[in-house]
Amino acid sequence: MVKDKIMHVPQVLKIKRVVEETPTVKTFYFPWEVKDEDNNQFPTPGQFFMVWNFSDEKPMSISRIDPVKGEIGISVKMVGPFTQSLHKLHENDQLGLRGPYGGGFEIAGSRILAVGGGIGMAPVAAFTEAASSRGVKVDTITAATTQSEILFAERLEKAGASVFPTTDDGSHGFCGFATELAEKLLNEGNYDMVVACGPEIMMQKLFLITEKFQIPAQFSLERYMKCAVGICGQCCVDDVGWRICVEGPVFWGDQLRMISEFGKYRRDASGIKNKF
Amino acid sequence: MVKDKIMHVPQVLKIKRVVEETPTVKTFYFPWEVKDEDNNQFPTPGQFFMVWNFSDEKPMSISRIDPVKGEIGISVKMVGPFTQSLHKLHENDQLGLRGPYGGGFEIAGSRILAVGGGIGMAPVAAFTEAASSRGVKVDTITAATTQSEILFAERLEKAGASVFPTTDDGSHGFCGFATELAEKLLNEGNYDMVVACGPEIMMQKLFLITEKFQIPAQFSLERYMKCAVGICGQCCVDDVGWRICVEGPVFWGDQLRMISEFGKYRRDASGIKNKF
Amino acid sequence: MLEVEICHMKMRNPTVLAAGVLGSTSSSLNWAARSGAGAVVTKSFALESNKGYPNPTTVEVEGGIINAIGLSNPGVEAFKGELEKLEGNVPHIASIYGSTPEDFASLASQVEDLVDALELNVSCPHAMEGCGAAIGQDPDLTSNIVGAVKKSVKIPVIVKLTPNVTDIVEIARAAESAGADALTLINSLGPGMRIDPETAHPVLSNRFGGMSGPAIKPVALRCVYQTYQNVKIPIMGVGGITNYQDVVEFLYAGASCVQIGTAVMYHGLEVFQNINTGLEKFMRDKNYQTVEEMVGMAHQM
Amino acid sequence: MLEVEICHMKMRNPTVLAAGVLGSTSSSLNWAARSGAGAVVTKSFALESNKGYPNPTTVEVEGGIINAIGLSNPGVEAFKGELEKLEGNVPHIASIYGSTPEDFASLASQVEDLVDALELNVSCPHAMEGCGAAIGQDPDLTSNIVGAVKKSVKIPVIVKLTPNVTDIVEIARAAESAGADALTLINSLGPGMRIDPETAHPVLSNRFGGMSGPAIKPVALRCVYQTYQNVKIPIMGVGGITNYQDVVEFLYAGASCVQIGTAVMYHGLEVFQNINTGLEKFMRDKNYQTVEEMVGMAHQM
Repeated sequence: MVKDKIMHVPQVLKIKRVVEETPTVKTFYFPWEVKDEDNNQFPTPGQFFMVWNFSDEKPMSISRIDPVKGEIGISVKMVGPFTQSLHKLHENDQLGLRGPYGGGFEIAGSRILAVGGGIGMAPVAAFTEAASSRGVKVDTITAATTQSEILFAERLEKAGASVFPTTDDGSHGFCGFATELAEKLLNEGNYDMVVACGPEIMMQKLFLITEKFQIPAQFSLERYMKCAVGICGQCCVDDVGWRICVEGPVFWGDQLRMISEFGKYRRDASGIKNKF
Repeated sequence: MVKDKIMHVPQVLKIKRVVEETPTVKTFYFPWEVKDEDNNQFPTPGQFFMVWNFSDEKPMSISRIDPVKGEIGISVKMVGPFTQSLHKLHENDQLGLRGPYGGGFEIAGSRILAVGGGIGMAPVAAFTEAASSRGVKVDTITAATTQSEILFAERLEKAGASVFPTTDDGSHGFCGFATELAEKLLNEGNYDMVVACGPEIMMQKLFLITEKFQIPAQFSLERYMKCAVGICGQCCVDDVGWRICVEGPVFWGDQLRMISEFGKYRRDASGIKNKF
Repeated sequence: MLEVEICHMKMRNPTVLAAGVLGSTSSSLNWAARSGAGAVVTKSFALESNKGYPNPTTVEVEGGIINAIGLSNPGVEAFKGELEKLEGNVPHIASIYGSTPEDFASLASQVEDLVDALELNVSCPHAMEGCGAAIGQDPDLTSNIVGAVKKSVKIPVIVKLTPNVTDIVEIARAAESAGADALTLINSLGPGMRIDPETAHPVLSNRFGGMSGPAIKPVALRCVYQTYQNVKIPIMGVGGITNYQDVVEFLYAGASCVQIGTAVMYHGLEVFQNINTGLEKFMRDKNYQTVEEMVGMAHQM
Repeated sequence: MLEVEICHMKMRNPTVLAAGVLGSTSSSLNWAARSGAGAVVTKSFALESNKGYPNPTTVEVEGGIINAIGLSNPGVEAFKGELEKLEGNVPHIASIYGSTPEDFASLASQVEDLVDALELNVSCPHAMEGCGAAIGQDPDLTSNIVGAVKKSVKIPVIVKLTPNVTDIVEIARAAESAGADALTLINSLGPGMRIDPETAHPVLSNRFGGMSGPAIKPVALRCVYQTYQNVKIPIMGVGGITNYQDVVEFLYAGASCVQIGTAVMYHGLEVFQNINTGLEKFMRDKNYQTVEEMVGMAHQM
């Protein structure tokens, strides 16, 4: 018998450092190395990890991927008990990471509009850096409720992207919703593709805009997850049945058309539908 | 998970053809191919298979190895119920083969004396062919009780070896024991190595002769076997504990010195010692 | 060539999506049917909704996974909405669970018109209090539940048994005597456990979880073989099937068809089509005309 | 650093050669001791000699093997000759089996002076008529046998249990109450079966065989964890251990030491040294001073 490659087990890692991005968002950096003898893969932007805090485990997007430094970053917005417990952690504390899971964003075209709303900026930031480093011109909208919550603006400027902050309250950058700014930029610029992650209502509006502009677009969706390995069925979406953890979390616009629940509802842990 | 390589399972094969070698010995040929996607290995001379006739399973030496034709031959002497049942089989009948197991003879030196007694000629024949094809000069003693039982003489001549038949009753070739002929040849020739397989009494005498001549020698031993994968302990030999199925069946002379039971006794299926 | 019939249900092939694998929505069940499954079993549901255990609920082990999802489901009322949307020309089997014969009977009546058969889950090794394997480890309880369901519905009643008992044949006989139309063997094995060596934490929040995947195939196969010798009703074989050779083994052992679950993790839903193609080729090579001919052949050896 | 003490037996490390793996001769037991095992258990023997089942007796499956050797042994009289030649500065444990309390007691007395402890095999899933798992599946029988042996010898009595029961804790408690000094968990799982797809033949001549190897590790670990919560006597953990991480899992679950068996098929007898080296490095990294500190740690999580 040649030893199995067992991949779907949390790997307990020490937090390398914690960066306070905003009053509600922290990024946790972990060492991540890919050796022949182990089963790690380097993640791609858009993929996620199941993060285990030894009492619960939830999917979290990867916000930073640095194969040179051998590290990855996971950005966590404090929204409930699980993320609160994560926010209490410091350097050298441990967390379990299982993954990376799902398919990432495809990098294509020479000018891309990237749109991130709230903590949806996590995969959008990772994408912006990866695309910029390949010489793609990326304009990134980073949307937040207010100035203090704007994520990753400086980091992405440094990576070579043009960053367009927008706040709901107008305290910084464009005043209004990310979708309004996106429509404005699409009207002005000549983009090959849009990528987006954020509240599903935002993405639904953005989806309609990209349809109007007939521009290819990729969207990263989120659903309640249990197994993350494609069998429990928890994250399957109507009517097509696809699993967010395997076929997703990133879908092209024409795939989204087959996801009838997109923008309408999502299921909770018991499978009961909750409307957005 | 990457699929295990599961190796220790009988592979049921159709008999390609049956060759009647002597009144008591038949060789069964099987197709044997080594493809990347399966787990077969091509055997080397001295290795054995566990042969399953669907009611019992016993170790049998490989007597012919032909990677070009993609076939292997197993020679079976009729000695009891199991081998009787094999002798009743014909072309296209099925048998299960599990293996190959054990380590083979090492090919070394430029002139080799190979000694096979009775059905012990099976691995010696495979060895003779393999060594001859590498340009090694092999003198092979094929010993039997009587002329009609002499094995593989013609085949090995064709392979380029010098064949020295010997019969206990003098009906063909040298008259006397293989060990007597071996001693004679060692006195006359300049050999680099001896390899041997046959009745343990014969091998014990030959071992003493090779000691006297201070010539390196390899011997293939046989013991009752069950698992053949190195765990049941059935084929372990005193006092060193080695497993015939893993560390053996072929041992160098200096290894034999550590096998105190060599030439003295062997254990039956229950583990009871039977003297030779 | 691959058609089989179990409890008068005609299936185009002998591969069934096992309970608890996808199957929590009509969408995923319809997808499995489109992908080539010969029939589909829903995820188990109960009278009331249940969130199941906190994560982690699944972790990989050698040769499979262990899971303790904990029978999460939205309750029968919501689930009927899913059952109404089932499509595809394949039999639909509802997996139900509860803690009393009355629970089971009530569930059965409520969904009888929406599905072709019922599978009683009396064997989940990670069910919460009073459900699950605790029932399937007791022949009397099993018998009472099967009897109650048989009285309340006309559609076929299949009983899924746990291997985690001293003698599975005893439970199988109890189910048969109580009127079961077929058996599904086996539910997940063990349970098993995995501990993180870094922190000493049990990985699953429930600590223990049922094993599934190729590692449990030998046990499943033995359960099918042993049960086939002792009951007359047909058997759905399940446990670690990932390729057509595995299906052949289960048919030979006495299964009339097979269920496939964890293989979806390794190979996606394409596993159904791949297995069916392989099985058809195998049958042609061996000159089998029907799947039925192969059923139980190992018992003649 | 790796030293452990079980039933007052001092072991230089916590890795023990499991019963039935090599161990049918003093030669192979001594070899295992020389290879780094902290203690060795003999292959099980009985009053009379036994050839076991015809071959095939072993076949590989996903994540391990199934075997039905059938407790072959030369009988106690011949085996005493082997025990007399045991060497090495490690505890020697004799594994014995029989069908009655009297068999066990008689065997125990006959070899008491030749070994450091006894392991009662009441759990072999492929034993012939009246021996083996049939005993270990019955708490009363187990209790009677343990009691009889305890009465007849002074050396420690370890009881090896089968996982193939509805509730292993019940049996563990019975063994403890009857005076067992330690438990070994678990014997092989299942049993399991493999069928040749070419011919429909069950591969093992006994058809069913006990599963061992990495595939059974999650179940073994759960049995150890569960039993540790319910008994006070020490536990030897066994089942699928192939590397030091596995050993760590078993220690955390509550095993005081571990037995290693099928890993010898994959890695040879070097497996003992490799595991011990890995374990020592792990303990240094984690600042453990003794193996004992790690025992049962998963229960504090």
